[in-house]
Amino acid sequence: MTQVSIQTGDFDTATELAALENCGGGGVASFTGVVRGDDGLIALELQHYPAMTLAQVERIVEDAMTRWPLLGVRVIHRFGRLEPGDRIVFVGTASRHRTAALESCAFLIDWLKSHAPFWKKEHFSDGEARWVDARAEDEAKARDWLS
Amino acid sequence: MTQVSIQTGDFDTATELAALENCGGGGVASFTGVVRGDDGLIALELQHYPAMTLAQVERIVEDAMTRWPLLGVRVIHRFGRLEPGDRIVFVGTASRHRTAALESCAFLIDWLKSHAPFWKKEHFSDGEARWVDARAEDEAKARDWLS
Amino acid sequence: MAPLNILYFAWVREAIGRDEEQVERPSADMPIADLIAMLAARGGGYAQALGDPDRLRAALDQHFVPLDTPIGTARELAIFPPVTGG
Amino acid sequence: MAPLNILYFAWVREAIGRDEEQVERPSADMPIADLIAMLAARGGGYAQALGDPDRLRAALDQHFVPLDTPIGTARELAIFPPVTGG
Repeated sequence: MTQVSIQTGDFDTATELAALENCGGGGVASFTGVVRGDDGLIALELQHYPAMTLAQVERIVEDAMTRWPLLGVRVIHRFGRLEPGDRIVFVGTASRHRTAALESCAFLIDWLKSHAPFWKKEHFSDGEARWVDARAEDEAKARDWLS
Repeated sequence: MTQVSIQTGDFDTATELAALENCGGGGVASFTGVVRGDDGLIALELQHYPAMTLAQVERIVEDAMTRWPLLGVRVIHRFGRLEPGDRIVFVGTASRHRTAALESCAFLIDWLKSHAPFWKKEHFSDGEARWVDARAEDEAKARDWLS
Repeated sequence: MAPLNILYFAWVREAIGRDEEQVERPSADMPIADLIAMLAARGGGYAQALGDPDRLRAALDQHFVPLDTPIGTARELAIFPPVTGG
Repeated sequence: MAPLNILYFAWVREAIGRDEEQVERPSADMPIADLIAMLAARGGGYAQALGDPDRLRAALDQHFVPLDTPIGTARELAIFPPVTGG
């Protein structure tokens, strides 16, 4: 069972975890990302390239399935306007082996957080807003992944 | 926020994750262990040393808190009789940094699954029952941890 | 032949003031960078968004490609800043 | 001085048929292994559970210790197979 959703709405981690627990494996690992309200941030605006995002995320999920013996993978990524405390991303993996579940979860969230085709704009309480710059090292890694 | 429970009853992962999401960090990692019904297993009986288990788990949680910048740690371990599909263990960690959350979660579940003072008896559908033997490599690691 | 559809994202979109447009198809051997230079020459938001190609990345038909890649027969060209992840 | 409380776990508990008992306190310098040998000498389930010390581990007052550790003034001795984790 693999499922990828790129959506504006929130999600229910309990529902997602329950589905993964029912995959018959011994372990379910998950990572949930939450928007932080650092430095007066009041909102995060996520833009993405719809025709590309889903295909790329599905490709990295397939990649994870070949690297680890997984029974289930669930990826949810939100876009649009999010506020501090809002869930932004969920990755859940199920496997017979805890190491496979944990490592693949880390692999997927790592890719999503640095290489997925999203652009982020930060809005601050003083009215300022700025697009987040890509970090050079992330760009270098992204080239490796996508080449 | 750190909390450790050693209990017979089931737990609600959604409640636990929500509490961790509210720790103010950017990421929550979790691992949920589920009893597998391999080889005709119909029940797993977990015995533990109550005066020791809680103290040791709390010690390893403190250890994790010094190794990683964590905002919250939640550990739940069940004992008694469990059946295939039952949740047996939950580890959740919250941090500003996804790597810290994921690594500490892996560290804690690794310790729990191999070194926590539990003994497991497997009951099979053919009426057989046997105590699970410790693996030699786990014992060697346990000595490192606990010395 | 069909015109080329161009998509813009993030601050490129904001500066240009539109999220997509169609342009007359350039010759197949024209590198993306040359088309970007032609668009930047329109001035205004285009110059602002596309004047410094070092800050830009591109995708042809939903595949990341270097800016010296010829446009070929692609139907869709996307121009954007480096992705910042989710 | 108070008697020594002994706890048994897993198949040690099953073979002996009890989860704890109190014994007269041995001298402080007696190693755990010697007490285990004395208990095994009771025969029956004790011999079965405690006859092969290589299969046993121990804790004094809730701390894992090697079997050659003197019992000292500990209040609680636990005898069990190697832990198998959760």
